[in-house]
Amino acid sequence: MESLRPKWGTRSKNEARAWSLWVVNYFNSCGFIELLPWVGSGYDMERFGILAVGSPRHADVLVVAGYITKKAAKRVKMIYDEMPSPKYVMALGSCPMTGGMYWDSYSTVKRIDEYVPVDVWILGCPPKPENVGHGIVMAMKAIKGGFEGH
Amino acid sequence: MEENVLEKEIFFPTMLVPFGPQHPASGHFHAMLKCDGEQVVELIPYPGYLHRGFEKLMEYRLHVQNSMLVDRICVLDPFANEMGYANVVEKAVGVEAPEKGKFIRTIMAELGRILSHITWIGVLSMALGLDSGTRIAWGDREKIIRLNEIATGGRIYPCFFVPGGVRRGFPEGFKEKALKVLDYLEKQLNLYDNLVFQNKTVHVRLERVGVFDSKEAAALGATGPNLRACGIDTDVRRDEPYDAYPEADFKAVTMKEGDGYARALCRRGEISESISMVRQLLEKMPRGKIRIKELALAKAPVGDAHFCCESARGELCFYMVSDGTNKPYRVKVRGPSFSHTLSEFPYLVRGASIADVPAIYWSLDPCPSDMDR
Amino acid sequence: MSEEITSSLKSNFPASITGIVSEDKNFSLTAKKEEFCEMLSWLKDSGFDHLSDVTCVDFIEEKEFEVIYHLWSHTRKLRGAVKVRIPRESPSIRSVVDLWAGAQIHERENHEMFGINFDGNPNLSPLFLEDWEEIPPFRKDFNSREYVKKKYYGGE
Amino acid sequence: MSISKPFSIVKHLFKKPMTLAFPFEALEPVTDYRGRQVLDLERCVGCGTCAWICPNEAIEIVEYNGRKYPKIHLGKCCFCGLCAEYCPSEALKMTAEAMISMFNKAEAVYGPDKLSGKAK
Repeated sequence: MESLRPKWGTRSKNEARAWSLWVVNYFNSCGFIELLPWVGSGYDMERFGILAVGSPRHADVLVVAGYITKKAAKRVKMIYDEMPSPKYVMALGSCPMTGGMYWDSYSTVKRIDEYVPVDVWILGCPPKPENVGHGIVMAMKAIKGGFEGH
Repeated sequence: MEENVLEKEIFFPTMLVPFGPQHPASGHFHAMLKCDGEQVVELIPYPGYLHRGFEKLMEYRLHVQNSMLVDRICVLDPFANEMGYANVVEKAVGVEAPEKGKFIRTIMAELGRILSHITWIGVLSMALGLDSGTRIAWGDREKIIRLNEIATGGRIYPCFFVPGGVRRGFPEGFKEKALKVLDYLEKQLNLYDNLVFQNKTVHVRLERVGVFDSKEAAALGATGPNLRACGIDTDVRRDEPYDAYPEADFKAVTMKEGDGYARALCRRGEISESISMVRQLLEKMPRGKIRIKELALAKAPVGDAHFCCESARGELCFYMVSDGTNKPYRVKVRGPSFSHTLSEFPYLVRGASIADVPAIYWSLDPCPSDMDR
Repeated sequence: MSEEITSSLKSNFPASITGIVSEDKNFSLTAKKEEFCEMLSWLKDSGFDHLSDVTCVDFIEEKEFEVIYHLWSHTRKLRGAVKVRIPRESPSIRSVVDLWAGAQIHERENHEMFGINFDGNPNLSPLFLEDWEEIPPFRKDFNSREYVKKKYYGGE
Repeated sequence: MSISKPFSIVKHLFKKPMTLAFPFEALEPVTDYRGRQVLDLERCVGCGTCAWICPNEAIEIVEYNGRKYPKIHLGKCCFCGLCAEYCPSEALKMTAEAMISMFNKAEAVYGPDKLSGKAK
């Protein structure tokens, strides 16, 4: 079976990965609002080869956009487990990192990296689209440099 | 002769189809559709994916900190939430904001309404599979967000209205920039008419879909454009005027049919009305103070206050009970999407076909984060 | 304007009304638990066709819950609030689902957040919270900050 | 419907595109945008008002060079600007800088040295 696999150079493989980051279409509240410019024509994420796909099986990137409640965290974990590797996780906003605005809420998860490993943290409440782009470019550079994800 | 295959009906077992939470057209909302073949028999909603317990969080915070918190209730229309909270605190303390502050608030709230409705055009187009509408609407949205950014210093969450007024005045040249954007939007509205509202695809998919009459709508708790689309002429901005709304000349857009298409046209009409309102208010802008700074940390006397305002989705009420400190004892937020999604939507999809469910859902313009709070 | 409603309410239900606050376009009153349902039904017949909100306040020191019904009349353009006090130990009140169909979801939310029983409501299953084992979170004796410290920050 | 209507899209070929070519061009920054904070070490009196008013408890008062200064956890910050508004000596200010993204979580904590621009 091993011989059937196409033998690409590592460099071109990483290049191809970096230019086709497909995002699973699971967008929740706060961060999603700043992804709208990227989905719409204001910033247009398809220039970077980023596409929102419905099935987690087709996706490379999970965007944890904003706060995650206890109820949603189970679904995030489920979606993350369904994604084929290599997979990358981007966390948008302050809330997935520390709880942010909802640091004393009984219903939200405070540190999402205890459930899914997060690669890129993009701060802001919600982050500016430029900052989201900065994070995307950062991630693409790292993937081109050989970052394997999970 | 061949046997007619269409004579015998297909046997469908009753099945459960999940709608959301990971679904392109559901937002962050989860429901189970009990279906008999193509027909929806019942919809069982499972909300709570965005529940943060705002009403509890606000009991621990000062009034001015709560002003920063409330605009997170609805991401699509933050200005209305801030307006409601600032006004309910002013009502409880018994002091009114200065005239200029009120004007600035009203202008920004109307811009927020346009912003919310244009986002909704994009979402509706996405739900109906009209991709170019989505791209163009969400591109135009940037222009208004840019105005927010110039005026308030925040893009989505302005953190701008506080009890006692607004945090700063309009910067130099804001009026010209705003008028330019409004002219542009007015031009774009013609494009939306051609592309979305008069489009045959949209018309066919929304007409006579999700119909309710005025009695049912009122009993289910419908407000805002959803209610006005079935012929009841109610608008909080006109009936219980607050801030600078008495100064503006506008009419509430009403339709008779009560179907999805009437709701869409209602919102389309509201964009035009809001554009004209912002123009009028920018002309009439008075001079003077914009904020009474002491009110942000003022103590409200023991008692309660109730304030309603019209958000882009409908009636948004704040009910605050105060115990004499500078923190509220209890705040209740009555979001419009709560009853739109959880009591009207299950009623409207009963008997509809599965393919119509996203169209009905987005014709109601729900905001899941407002619903869950 | 609201005078006429409140005065006819007073003559219809003389025994159960206390504390009427009546302003130009809104009024609020406190009703007794026994008769509030008839009063709401009377109000609905006289034009208050929109139940804006059912909410609750936990007055822990007085050992009482206050359930508040916010009403709005599309024809009269009037806003009204009816407040009902119920004891905190056995919180239960009659449901108003048969008057306004939209009340069902409001009552379900209040049942989850305060633990109030609404007799006659067909569905009072949990709405927002999944696997919740503590006392209902909006009650005053539930301290959100202590709960969060215990659960998420390891008791720091 | 006229027969020439579908061809009206041709005019869009000559219009300026709506899309911003992001990494290469950017909108000019708004002067009063609420991005991350900067601290003026000379002016700060270490009173702790910022820590008191912060809705998220993101600010902590720490010892630095023998004096008391705020330390801001940007991962908790909501960029509301209350700390700068209520600062009595105008030592804490908001800047338009919003490009804050990182691979390592620990970089989100901005001590007095990082806030004042003395350390990168």
